[in-house]
Amino acid sequence: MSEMKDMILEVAERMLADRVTKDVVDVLEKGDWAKDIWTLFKENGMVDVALSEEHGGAGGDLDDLLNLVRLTGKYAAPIPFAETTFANLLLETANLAAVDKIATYSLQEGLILQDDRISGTLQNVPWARYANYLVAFVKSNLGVQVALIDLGDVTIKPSCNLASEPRDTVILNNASATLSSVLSEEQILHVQSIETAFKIALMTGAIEKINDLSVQYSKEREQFGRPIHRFQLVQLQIAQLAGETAIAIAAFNNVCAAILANNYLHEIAYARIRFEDAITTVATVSHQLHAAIGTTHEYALHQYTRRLWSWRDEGTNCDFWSEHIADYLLNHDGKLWPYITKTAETVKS
Amino acid sequence: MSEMKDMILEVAERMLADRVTKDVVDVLEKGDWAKDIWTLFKENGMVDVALSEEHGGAGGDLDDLLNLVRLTGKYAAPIPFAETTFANLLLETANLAAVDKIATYSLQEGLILQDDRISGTLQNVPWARYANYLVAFVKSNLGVQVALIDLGDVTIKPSCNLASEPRDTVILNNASATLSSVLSEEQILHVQSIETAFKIALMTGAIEKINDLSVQYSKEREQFGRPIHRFQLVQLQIAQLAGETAIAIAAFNNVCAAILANNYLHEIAYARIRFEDAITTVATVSHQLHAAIGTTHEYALHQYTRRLWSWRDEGTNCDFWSEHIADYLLNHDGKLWPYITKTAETVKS
Amino acid sequence: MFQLPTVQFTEEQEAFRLEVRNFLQEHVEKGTFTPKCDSWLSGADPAFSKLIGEQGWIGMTWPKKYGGHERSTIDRYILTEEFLAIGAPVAAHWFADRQTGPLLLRYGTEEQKQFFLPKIAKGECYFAIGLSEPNSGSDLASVKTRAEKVEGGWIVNGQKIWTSNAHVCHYMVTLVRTSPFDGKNKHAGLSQLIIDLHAKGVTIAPIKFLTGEHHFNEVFFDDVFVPDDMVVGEIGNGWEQGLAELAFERSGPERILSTFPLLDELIQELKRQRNKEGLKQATKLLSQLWGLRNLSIGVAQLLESGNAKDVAIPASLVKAIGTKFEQSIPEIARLLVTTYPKLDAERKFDRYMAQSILHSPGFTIRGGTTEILFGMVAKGVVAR
Amino acid sequence: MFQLPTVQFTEEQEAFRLEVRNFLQEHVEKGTFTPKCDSWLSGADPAFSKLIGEQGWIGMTWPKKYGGHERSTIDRYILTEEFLAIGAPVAAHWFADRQTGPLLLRYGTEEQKQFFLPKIAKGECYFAIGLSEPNSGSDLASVKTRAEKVEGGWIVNGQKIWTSNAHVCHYMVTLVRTSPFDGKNKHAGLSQLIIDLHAKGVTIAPIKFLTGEHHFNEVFFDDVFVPDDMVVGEIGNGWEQGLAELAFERSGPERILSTFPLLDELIQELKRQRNKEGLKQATKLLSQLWGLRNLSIGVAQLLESGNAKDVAIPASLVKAIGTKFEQSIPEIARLLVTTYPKLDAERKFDRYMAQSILHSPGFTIRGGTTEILFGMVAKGVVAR
Repeated sequence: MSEMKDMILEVAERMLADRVTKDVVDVLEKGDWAKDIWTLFKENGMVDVALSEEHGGAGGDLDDLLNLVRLTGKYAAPIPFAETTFANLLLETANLAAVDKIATYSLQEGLILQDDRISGTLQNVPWARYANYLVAFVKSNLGVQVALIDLGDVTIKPSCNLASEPRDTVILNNASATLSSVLSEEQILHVQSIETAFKIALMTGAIEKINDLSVQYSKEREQFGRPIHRFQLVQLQIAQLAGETAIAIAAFNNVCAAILANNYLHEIAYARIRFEDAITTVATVSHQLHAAIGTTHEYALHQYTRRLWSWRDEGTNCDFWSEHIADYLLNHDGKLWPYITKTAETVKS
Repeated sequence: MSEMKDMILEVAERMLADRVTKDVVDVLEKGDWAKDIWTLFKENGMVDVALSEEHGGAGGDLDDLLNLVRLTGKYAAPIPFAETTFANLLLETANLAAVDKIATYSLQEGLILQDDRISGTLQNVPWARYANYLVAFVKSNLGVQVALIDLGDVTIKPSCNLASEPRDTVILNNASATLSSVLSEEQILHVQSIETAFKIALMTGAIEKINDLSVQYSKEREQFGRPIHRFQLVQLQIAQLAGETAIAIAAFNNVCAAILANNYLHEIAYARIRFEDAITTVATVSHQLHAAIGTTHEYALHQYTRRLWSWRDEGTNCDFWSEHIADYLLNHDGKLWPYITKTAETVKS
Repeated sequence: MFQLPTVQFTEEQEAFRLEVRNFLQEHVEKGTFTPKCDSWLSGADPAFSKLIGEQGWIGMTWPKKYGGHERSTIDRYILTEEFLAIGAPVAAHWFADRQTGPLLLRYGTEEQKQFFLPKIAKGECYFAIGLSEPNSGSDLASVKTRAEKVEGGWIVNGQKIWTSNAHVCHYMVTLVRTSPFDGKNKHAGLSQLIIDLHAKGVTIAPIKFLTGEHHFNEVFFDDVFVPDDMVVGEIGNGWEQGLAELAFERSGPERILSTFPLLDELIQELKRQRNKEGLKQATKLLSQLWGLRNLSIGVAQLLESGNAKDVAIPASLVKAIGTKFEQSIPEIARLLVTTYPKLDAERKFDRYMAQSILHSPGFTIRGGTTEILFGMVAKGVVAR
Repeated sequence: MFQLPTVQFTEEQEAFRLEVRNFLQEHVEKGTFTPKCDSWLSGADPAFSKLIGEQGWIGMTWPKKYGGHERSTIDRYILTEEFLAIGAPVAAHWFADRQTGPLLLRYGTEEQKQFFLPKIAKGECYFAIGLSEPNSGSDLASVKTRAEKVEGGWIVNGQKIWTSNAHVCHYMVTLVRTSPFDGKNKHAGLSQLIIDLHAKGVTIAPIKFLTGEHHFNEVFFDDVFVPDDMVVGEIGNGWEQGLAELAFERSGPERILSTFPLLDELIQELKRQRNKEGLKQATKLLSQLWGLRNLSIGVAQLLESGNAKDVAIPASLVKAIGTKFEQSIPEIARLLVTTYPKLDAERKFDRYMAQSILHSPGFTIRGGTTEILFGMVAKGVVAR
């Protein structure tokens, strides 16, 4: 954990808390986004956190960046922050220069490289309509490479996820690109795990916010003459939310610690798998606690539950990691406990 | 539903309620069983219910018998009633004469027929040590036949299930037997479904009893100065138990109705699959409601929860039926709704 | 208390089911409507409701002299199942058919029956249900909307909230306070009035659903005059009448089948993919549906035989367990078939997923929360 | 309130873990003990406890002058994990090590510390915990066992129940009422006494567990004399002292790992069967374990740094969620590997299944029911 962390995070949280009101989040539904908040993040160097200095970085470690991403999740900030910063990390991993404008990424299969030109269609690319660059995996007969593609003259069909976040179709037809050398399998897995860590950060933020909203509501709302938190069944709901929130935050913090210790793959995999239950429980229980009011557009709860419902099916998802772990277990001898405790057998990979 | 049903059931329930006390159920743990109750059932013709007259039957339909089995489940009667009556049905299906003494059965694979002699080992045969006859599937190169085997001079190793009910190992070494002709696949499936209906009957009875015990306890037990049923979290438990009990009883009654209507296979399959959840919920919730007292040997709850935990893994189980239904769905065209409503497509089989 | 009748459908009933099914299928193919999940709440289509009325499928169990068809509860059950299973837009006439008709038949005046029931049965007259108020939530007895007696009628002031489809309805059966609140007997002094939603002083304001859709409303009453002949039943008896009304809405197939179109697509996808392991796991959902349907049909049959007093507990159980089942379908479906849920997706499965996920928070809240229902069940069970 | 420290084990800690693991493995192979599920409650073996004491593995964190070893909380955490993961019979010394030691270190007199702690650390002196009484259940403040002051000590009359392993213990820390019950302040007037379980007037009667096993007891006190020097802490302060004692027992690995031997066998079976689909589904269990372990270790680290006041909520969460996890393992395992659970089965998997199923009802009850814990968590969260 870098020393600047507390300071950066404090500044960022203040900016978000002050500016990202319910109405600001809603602008996505009107086909707009929060350019001013993006500018502020950019001017404060937050978009460059965790980039190496040679790539124009502003210092800070990856866990600082992940904590910033968590905050954008906590406030549902309608800016392409996770996308741009991850795209730059992806460029860096591939030994390409970072970009200074809005970027998005895709790790999907679907782009083919032929004669240094790229063709193919990508579904559900986050923020593509607003992004200047797309950083994507492309496949050639050599293997997987990273391509930096200018989105200037590319066909983009707008669409959105359940939370009204831009998820666009990008159609490439012999597009030119800057290309990296071929990635190793290890590099690909690294990229997939860091992408997952970004999602974990976003989800952790949203879960925290849902928990806050729910506790607050349970104190304000009265039924049968008393605040609802006095009823045992509401207490059960509050406790379930507290449990999932505590587990999510601990999982996120351990992911950050594991990344710093450079032994992160299984920590990320298990955190991501665990978030499936967390999301179902948190979304279901928080809506039940809020009852009717929580189903209205006017109240903010859905801005977070809809994001959780969207994010869980995007990118490198739970199924990918279950599959990865199942393969790992099948191909490694030994009992379970040494593996869980990361002793005797190493789980680095 | 035959007219004699109400009368038989009333008599049987009175006998069981009067005689099968907690201590009587406990005799199994001391290596004994309730011979006197068996004699009573026998003398009252209950063991012969639903057998055809040519086989010495006492009248009554299969649903009468299933309701008797449900009662033996409700009182955890330590007698081989379900086993003997099912063994006789099995003989009848195979066109063999019913037997007049204690019988048990096995539908397991494992017995081989060679030169009219039977060899093989069967695990977990219910009540074998007390039974005079074993009715079992045997395999030859012709197919599956039903064998009636005298257990008089056969090696039996006693063992028991989680509920201390006799589940013995039977070792046959060139044993002689009365053999049926080869069963059709349809006959085998019929036998498996009726066996499952017997289990459903037993489980329904046990669930009813657990529900009764729990409601009663919630009225008697006080905490913090009031009966525990006044607490919302206990009400939640009571309601969960009521829900599973209502669903179990409705499922059982529909199984009986479907058997009488001779269109029972899917009804039995879905009832059995549904009982998996019912058992987990009923056992977990009832123990939680009872707290410490329910974990003691002295209190009767465990006599029923241990039976549910045992029965669910015995005989033609949930996995068999999920597999059967999955195959059915794969091999039949058409949408789901006509299948669920048993219209347009027929689900007879 | 858990013994319900079993039902084997007759040949006539099976034939009726097929008649409805074929009719609906035909209209899907014609493009009359697009199937979707949760269509009984979110699919309000007056043209479709008129079509259904023409078929004689509204007010099916009511006397012929009021425009009804004197069919059995089971026939109506079958009809409702078919609407929900295909995802037909029945929301416009839903509450009038399910609740207002039976209410008026039981408590209404002869004039009310003659005036309203035939119009409802034609699919031309829709009713909203005015129960909840801001801050009342599950505590319905805390109603504050008040009606004051004047010459020839009542003057109503106050506000209702969460009123489904009030913006397409003509009238609202409204629970109002006709005598001052009595802390010792909260249920006294309540009455039911039929309020013309186009009357002077009525304002309807949309409450957008979390998807942005408009199903719910706030309805404000500002000195609205309601003539005496629009009082339902007896003044002061509104609580009891309202409870009777609620019994009709607890155990119907709409508490089990709101996300059935998704379940259907799930099974179709698994069959297309020849995914036997997935089908095996899906049998668990089918077994839950099977079990709930047995229970729900049993309750309907018990109501048919007029044995309404044993119905309360199993009816509440159907709703409490059934709505959780509806809610669980998308959560399990996404584990069995890879999906990217999207409201405008090309693949039906992804579209139904999106509809189901976004609507599911409402299932266990509307018409009495699961918590309230479980409490009622427990109290009922303990009281025996 | 949910921010817990993360822990990366040091090389010394990893080495210690391996030392413990090898020692235990060796003794399994020698036949010193047979691994089983829920061994920390059901496996009382004084010979094994002495062996552990000889290793210096009881009272690990206590001062050396009292026979302790001045190791860290994390070392003790690692040790406990290894005991539970392999299923070692640590029940005899368990409560003395986990609760009595810390209690005496905090509230005991110098004489008490010198007399009891070294014996406990040797694995030769076992303590039972006397809290529950008939009809007290979750309402611990309703304690009725009373102590009356006499010359040089106290005369105790009353009864404790659910006392784990009292029949193998030497002493019991007993919560008694030393002043009459005050309805307005139920928690006042309670005190903790150390009662010699072999003293005159003490009767211990077994309460058979549902399997027939003997873990629990009723303990009766009939005019039992307890000398003044056996009072723990202050007279009248028993409630507060007791609560502090409970904090030590909430978040340990014994709330997560009681059925770990079964989980281990499940994964081994699935690997043997090359069942990848089953392993994929089992990763869900592993992810729950992983998440709970992060939380539990975080709480241990927070206790190590002395920051005990932030511990209550996460500690209760570990117990509430962890014990449900333990309970769920057999229910999920049987869906992935075909089993016939039997206490005397040949296959380990079937045996561990039987042990886990039969013991699991106790997990979410002992040491505070899930319901009570969830209520405490909610009240704590709301109070912030």
